[in-house]
Amino acid sequence: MKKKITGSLMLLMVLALIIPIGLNAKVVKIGVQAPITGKYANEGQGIDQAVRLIVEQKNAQGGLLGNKIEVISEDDEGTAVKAAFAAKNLINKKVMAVIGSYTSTCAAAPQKMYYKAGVLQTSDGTSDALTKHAYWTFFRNSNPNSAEAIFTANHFINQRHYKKVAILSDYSSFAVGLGDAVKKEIEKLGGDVVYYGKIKAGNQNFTPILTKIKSLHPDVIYFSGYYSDGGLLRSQQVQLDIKADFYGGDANDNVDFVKLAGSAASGSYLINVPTPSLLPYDDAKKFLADYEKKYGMKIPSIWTILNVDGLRAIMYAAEQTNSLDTKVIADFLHNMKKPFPGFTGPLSWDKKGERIGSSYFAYEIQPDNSYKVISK
Amino acid sequence: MYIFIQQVINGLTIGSIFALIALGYTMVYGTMKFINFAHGDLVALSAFVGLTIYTTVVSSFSNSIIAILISLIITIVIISIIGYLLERIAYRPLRKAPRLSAVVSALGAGMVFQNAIMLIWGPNPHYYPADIIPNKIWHFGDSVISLIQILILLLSFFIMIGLYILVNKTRTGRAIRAAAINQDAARLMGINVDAIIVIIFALGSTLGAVGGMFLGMFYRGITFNMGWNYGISAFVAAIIGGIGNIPGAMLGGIFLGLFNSLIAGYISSTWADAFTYILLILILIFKPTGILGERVAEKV
Amino acid sequence: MRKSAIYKYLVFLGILLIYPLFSNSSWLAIGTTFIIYSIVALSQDIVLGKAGMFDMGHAMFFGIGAYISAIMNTVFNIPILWAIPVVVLISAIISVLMAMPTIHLRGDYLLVVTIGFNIIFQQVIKNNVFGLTGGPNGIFGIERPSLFGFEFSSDLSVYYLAFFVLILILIMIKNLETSAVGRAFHYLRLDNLAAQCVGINTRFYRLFAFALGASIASIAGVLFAIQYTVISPESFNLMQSILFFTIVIVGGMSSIPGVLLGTFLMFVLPEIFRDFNTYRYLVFGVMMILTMILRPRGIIPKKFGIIPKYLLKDK
Amino acid sequence: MELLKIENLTKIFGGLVAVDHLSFSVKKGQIYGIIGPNGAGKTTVFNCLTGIYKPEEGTVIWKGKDITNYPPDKIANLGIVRTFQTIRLFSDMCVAENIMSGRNQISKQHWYHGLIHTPFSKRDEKKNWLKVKEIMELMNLQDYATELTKNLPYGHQRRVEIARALATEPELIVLDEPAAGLNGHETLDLTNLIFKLRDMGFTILLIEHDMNLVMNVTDYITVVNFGEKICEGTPEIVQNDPAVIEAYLGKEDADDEGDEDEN
Repeated sequence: MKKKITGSLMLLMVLALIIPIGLNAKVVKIGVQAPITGKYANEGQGIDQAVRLIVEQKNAQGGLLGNKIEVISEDDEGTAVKAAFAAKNLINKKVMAVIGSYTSTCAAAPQKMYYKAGVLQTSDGTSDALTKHAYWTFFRNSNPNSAEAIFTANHFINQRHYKKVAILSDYSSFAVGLGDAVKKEIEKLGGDVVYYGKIKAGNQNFTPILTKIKSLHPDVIYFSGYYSDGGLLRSQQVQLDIKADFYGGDANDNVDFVKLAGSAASGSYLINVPTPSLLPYDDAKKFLADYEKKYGMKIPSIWTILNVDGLRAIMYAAEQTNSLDTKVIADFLHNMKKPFPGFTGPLSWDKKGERIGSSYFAYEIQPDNSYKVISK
Repeated sequence: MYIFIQQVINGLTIGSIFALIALGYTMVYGTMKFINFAHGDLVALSAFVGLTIYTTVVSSFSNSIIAILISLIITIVIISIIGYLLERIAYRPLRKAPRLSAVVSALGAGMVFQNAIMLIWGPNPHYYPADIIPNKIWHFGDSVISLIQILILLLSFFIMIGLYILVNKTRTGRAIRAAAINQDAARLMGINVDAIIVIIFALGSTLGAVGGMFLGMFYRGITFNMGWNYGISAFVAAIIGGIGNIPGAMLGGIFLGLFNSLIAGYISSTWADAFTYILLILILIFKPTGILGERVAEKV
Repeated sequence: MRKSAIYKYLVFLGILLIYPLFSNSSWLAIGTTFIIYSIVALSQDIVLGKAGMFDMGHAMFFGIGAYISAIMNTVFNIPILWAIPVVVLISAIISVLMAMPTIHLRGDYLLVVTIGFNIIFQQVIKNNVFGLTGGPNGIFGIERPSLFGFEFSSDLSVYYLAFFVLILILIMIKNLETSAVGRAFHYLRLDNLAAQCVGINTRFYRLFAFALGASIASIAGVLFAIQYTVISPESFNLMQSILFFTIVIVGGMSSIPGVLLGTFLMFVLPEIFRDFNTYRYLVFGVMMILTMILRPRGIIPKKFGIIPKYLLKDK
Repeated sequence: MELLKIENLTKIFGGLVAVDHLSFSVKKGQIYGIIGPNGAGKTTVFNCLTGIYKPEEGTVIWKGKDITNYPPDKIANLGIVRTFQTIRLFSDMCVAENIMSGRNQISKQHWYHGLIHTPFSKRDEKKNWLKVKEIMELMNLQDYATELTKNLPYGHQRRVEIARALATEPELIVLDEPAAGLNGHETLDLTNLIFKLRDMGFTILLIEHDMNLVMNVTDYITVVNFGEKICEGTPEIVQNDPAVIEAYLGKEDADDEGDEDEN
């Protein structure tokens, strides 16, 4: 009996490993590599859904250069190892371009594979490391940490005239990168960073570190991590009666920040490129409405739209060059004379794949939870 | 000084929630001698169930406090039933099996809970409404304490007193203690050990459900994977106190909460975890069965 | 070893040998990682399955191997294969230092201590100590090795490198099983006191098992760094440790086929069912419970009672 | 020649004095018995002697060397090996593997032989297995070589435990109630076995409740009650000692089950 079990399990192993995966296609394939499960699941599922919506709309208009577009999604679970597997799968399925991933780590891990396979990659990852290698396949659709840090420091020191700054980040590569950069820029402008610490994402209890910060009497608390912790930080700051302004970095710009912070959200500040609801463009508004109509929920964040913009720029380039050759598309994107009008503003890239120009805003959250722009 | 007082208040609040959850680990360990790794995820599940019930019933009550009490009771009932089913399905068949099999079964059950939450409520965080407990703050000099913190401290205190009386002063409690020392002997003395185990799972789930809803009310945001963090912390608290030892879990929870606060406040938040676990390891090196110890009888 | 057992191993290794012929590059990567994870699981089995110590922080040693070799390679430009002896030595020393004060703890307390070490390790690498570990980003740009002029630059060559190491480890574990040391592990797991009373220095053997498990896991860590050329902290966190722990229990403690099958079920199976994205881990949890209920000693439990033939001859 | 000498041994559990300044000595080649009613502290003496408990006071001297507070494995290495009142075998393993455990301290293999076999280690393996075979034949266990010990009848398990002790090549064998749980026939076999072991040159120290067995096999007896020695001497002397009779009177009937006292 036992032998049979062992034998059949072995057979299963063999079969499973040899399952052929071959799809030949007359369609253009677009890959989505995103954290569909795991702790960033809502962002990952948002990217997946938004890409599918764009593609559906494009197919309804006759597809890309007459070809039908097919979306292939791979879950990277927010970890580098799974990101590598996901990327291999996408490469094998012969996708032309990959949208994602959401986190810098998962975008960085397979970067070289996409480069070697000549697959275009567009990600919202903001880690400066992503454009270090200047792979021709890579296009960042957001702005890097360094740009945001310069804006933040300038805003703090020259516009708000803060003297003492407390900086918090979590342990993610993105937040540490942004936190480090902001600290550096603030010190460059002569500001005093009285505290720089890290919180553990998802820990929820931040009162110890906030109490510590309270004793240092900073003018402002800046948090470079994600909304899920930022909202709680703000709420516990108010609860502990700490009289300092609260600024969240771009990853705090999520509808859930306000929900978490509750009444404390009012009077806190965020720094980001324009939020979805503030996007001034009509086609962006229409897309947001379409998304809400189709999926019955709001788009999770600006990151979703940035990723969608990456995809739209690639499709635009294919149509302009009348080519599906990734090299041709990349060359076009690197040398655009006239930027492509994206949902999130004009898009164009330098040779390293860095998105040119940045349009950061500082917002104050109003009592009715709307945003008021205080600095552009 | 106010910083210290503030850190103590912070630590006591989170510590009493740790203690409530740690009791669930310790009671199961006491009788069944295995770590119920699914307990943390059960706590997360109760936070979600509690919120759903609250949003359903809140409109029927004028007072949100009554609504939250009603939801708490319903949640306790539901989670206790789930706790019972967990024991019945995933653990009872393994009573005679090697202990590690039950541990793996518990890990599997935790995975089921976590993913079930994600499938039912979605991957996005959910939020307890901000107005459940009035947002009231008292000042002592520069230290502050909020109404919700006072409520958590008081309720946890009374629950733990109640549990202590139940275990030490009642017939059921005596049976629980007897089953913890020796199941076979207890059975011979006419104690229905199966029933005791059901009671223990129901009690542990009840405490976990209270802890889960406290978390929701205090921090508001709840996520499908939150159970893991609290589970590990509470489990560590149970170990520090001496696993299987009920006052030990209470002490361990409070101790861990305070320690976390003071470390993050006075030494380094960046290394808070490392300090916590170094402390844990040191405690175990010098007190190999936790602060209050565990009853271990090795037959020679 | 019985003949039938030898055939089974030959079949298994034969499948692994020709497997790359049938797989595309993503399945080749999964195959390579399967082999690497198998090595880690086998090393976890030495500690948990054979010597019976509840080690739930084994991914730490896997990580130590990966990190030390990556640092040596990227910072000091030392070819990564040269890192192996250093890695083995360092992880053996670290494991012994860790285990000396804690090894006497009873099962569950040791389990918590090892969880604690794993979490401390995570914090150390995430905090980018001495600027070497790269913080949460991890380490990029690890170079693949070359040996006697042969470059292990292709994924296929890395697969066979890992395969070769797996064979060595399997032979070593077979040797362990038929030696005084290996039997001592079993004795102390089954009854520590009885083992001591027949003169077995159980403390020494526990430390040795720990050091051996740590060293092998760290070799797997080097392979991991070679395969991915990028390493980051979450590949070595507590969830990974729990995975390796579960592999051993599900497969069957101290049973080599069990551990290999466990690795397959716990690691490869979820990859096969990728298409079921959101549901697969729910089903997976149910499967874990069911497996334990149906086969509480693991799917392929260890068989004892295999002794040399010359003991049976004149029966 | 005095092989083992115990002086003023005292062990206290909480407030209870389990062993109270007990002294006795065992000569080479003797079969030495320790008897006493339930709860008298006999097993505690053995546990102190074999390093499982640390005594509060007193010394254990082995061949002139103070071995008090040595760990159990060190004591076994020196040639003192014990059996347990509640049999402690490696129950998932077979008879031969159980006996082989005793060869661990004889084996010359080094730690690295666990990784790589050399001609030396292979010879060493073979030598030790053959010795196991020899012991199995001696103990009439060869038919059960590959049987898992948990499947064996109780009497056989006892024999395996003694065989395992023999495999360590000890000088002193300490038997903790070897007849407990055995039927009359098995007890008789045991008696013969004990004599056989003595003839082979082993010294034997045993605790026993079975008076017949004790009186038949032992050369010298120490009687313990409430942790204290109340009498010692040859079986004839002990049997007629009034203190012993008093200690045992009225207790005899309750004494047949093992003593669970200090566990």
